[in-house]
Amino acid sequence: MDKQENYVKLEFYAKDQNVAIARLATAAFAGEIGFSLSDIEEIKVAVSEGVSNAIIHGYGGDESRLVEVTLTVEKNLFKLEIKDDGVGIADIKKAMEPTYSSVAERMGLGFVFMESFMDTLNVHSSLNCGTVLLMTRRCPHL
Amino acid sequence: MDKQENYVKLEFYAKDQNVAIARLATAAFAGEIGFSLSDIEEIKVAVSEGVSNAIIHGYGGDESRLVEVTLTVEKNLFKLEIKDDGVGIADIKKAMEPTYSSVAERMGLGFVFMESFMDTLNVHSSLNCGTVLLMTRRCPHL
Amino acid sequence: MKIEKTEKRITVVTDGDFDLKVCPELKALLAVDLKHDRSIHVCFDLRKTSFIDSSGLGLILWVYKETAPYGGKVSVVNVTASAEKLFDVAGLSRLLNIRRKGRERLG
Amino acid sequence: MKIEKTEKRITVVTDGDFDLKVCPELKALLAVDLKHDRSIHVCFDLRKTSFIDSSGLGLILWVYKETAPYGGKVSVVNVTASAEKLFDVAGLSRLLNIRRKGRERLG
Ligand SMILES: Nc1ncnc2c1ncn2[C@@H]1O[C@H](COP(=O)(O)OP(=O)(O)O)[C@@H](O)[C@H]1O
Ligand SMILES: Nc1ncnc2c1ncn2[C@@H]1O[C@H](COP(=O)(O)OP(=O)(O)O)[C@@H](O)[C@H]1O
Repeated sequence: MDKQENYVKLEFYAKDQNVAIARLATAAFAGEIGFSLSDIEEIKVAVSEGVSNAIIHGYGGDESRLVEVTLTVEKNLFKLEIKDDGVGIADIKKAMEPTYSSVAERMGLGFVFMESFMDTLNVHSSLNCGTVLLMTRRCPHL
Repeated sequence: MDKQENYVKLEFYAKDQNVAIARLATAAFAGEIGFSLSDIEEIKVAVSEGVSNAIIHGYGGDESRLVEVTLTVEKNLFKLEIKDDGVGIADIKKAMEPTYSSVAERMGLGFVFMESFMDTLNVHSSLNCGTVLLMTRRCPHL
Repeated sequence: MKIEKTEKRITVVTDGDFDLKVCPELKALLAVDLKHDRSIHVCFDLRKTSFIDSSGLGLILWVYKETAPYGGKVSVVNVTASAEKLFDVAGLSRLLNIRRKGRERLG
Repeated sequence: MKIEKTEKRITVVTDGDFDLKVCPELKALLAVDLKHDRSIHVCFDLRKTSFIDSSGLGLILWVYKETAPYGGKVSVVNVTASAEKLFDVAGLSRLLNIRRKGRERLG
């Protein structure tokens, strides 16, 4: 196997304290790939937004449900996948609009940050079946 | 769900750089429970020894194989499970003897450290089916 | 986390992660104070904050919305370059008084 | 990781994790040096080491075994309280010269 190729999957309860655990593991994974500290700060924001969304929106606070974060690196591409089996998104296009939020007190900037800080973002979702976010970012040339 | 109750599972390639990722995630998980910094240092050693063993002994360097680390806390008990589907251990009692190692250059102290730093250690293993380590440690009274 | 209050100002020093986990508690604490006086100056000092995301920004914006109509003020000081980028992308740099190195210190 | 050599001593300053990941490379580097002179003093300076486990200890013990019969010496300095416990449990405190705060510094 290629020295850089790697795979780490996390599965955890939809609890707010686990956002930090997902973030730390993702930061360590990205650090191993050779991303710079400022790249890593951005990647931390992306994973944090995605996992927070799964917890708040996907599961609406039901902490017994599971969130999955899959980290892979292959052929110089870092992939970050975040999955929940929650309520899903009815209108993905609307959900991704800047400042749109279904929760009054939130800013509606989660997707904006994910798009700003990763190279690509794909959202797959269907009502009552959950949501999968797939983000990628090119690895630094070492 | 009880505020403290939690569950995080990691699954990753048997690569040496993933020992640090498992360690970081475990340290963060233990920190959330309220373990002190010196407790966390000990827990980091335990997870590090178990995961290193899965990589070196269980899979003998085949990096494409998967190691699983499961962290749970329930009713004031922290549980750390480390699983591989590798070669397994023929004689568990002998393997656990201090300074016994099947690899010349290793110290044979992995099990000693796991036993010293956790409250309990159980080893389940069968030849060619892999090894499961189950360790527990009482949570601090908060 | 540390909250210091004087008659004219509340200074919030968040430490570690300023994310989903800490927001509900901090919001509840601040809500009590803002009930008394919405024309106050709230200063978020991020010197000890290692991470902030849209949950943290959302809380800061909430304080802004609660206070601005009453003549209150919100400032954010000791912001790292990475965090500054978030405020910029969020368009909050125009609304709030954001400073890399804050002269406004706790204590 | 930083290795400094004088005629009588090799000082190894490991940084971050002194675990399974760094051991093979460090061992290969040291093997070259020890081939030249096994009566040397090897000093491991752990001031920048945030973590060590039995893989790291095993490397240190390997250096001891390679040098001791030839009059070499191994010392470990700037050891944290947590790391010291490992050396104690491993029974290495008797074999090696282990110090919490090292007078032996790099440079
Ligand atoms: N995992 C998810 N499950 C269900 N709905 C989601 C999920 N993620 C995002 N959404 C929807 O998309 C909207 C916009 O998300 P986002 O841009 O992150 O803003 P915010 O989290 O501040 O609401 C959310 O308000 C929610 O309605
Ligand atoms: N996951 C595992 N799979 C197979 N064998 C193992 C595993 N873990 C430990 N062993 C066996 O037990 C022995 C003792 O393990 P340990 O005390 O950790 O010492 P060391 O790793 O230094 O050899 C190992 O040398 C190996 O033979």
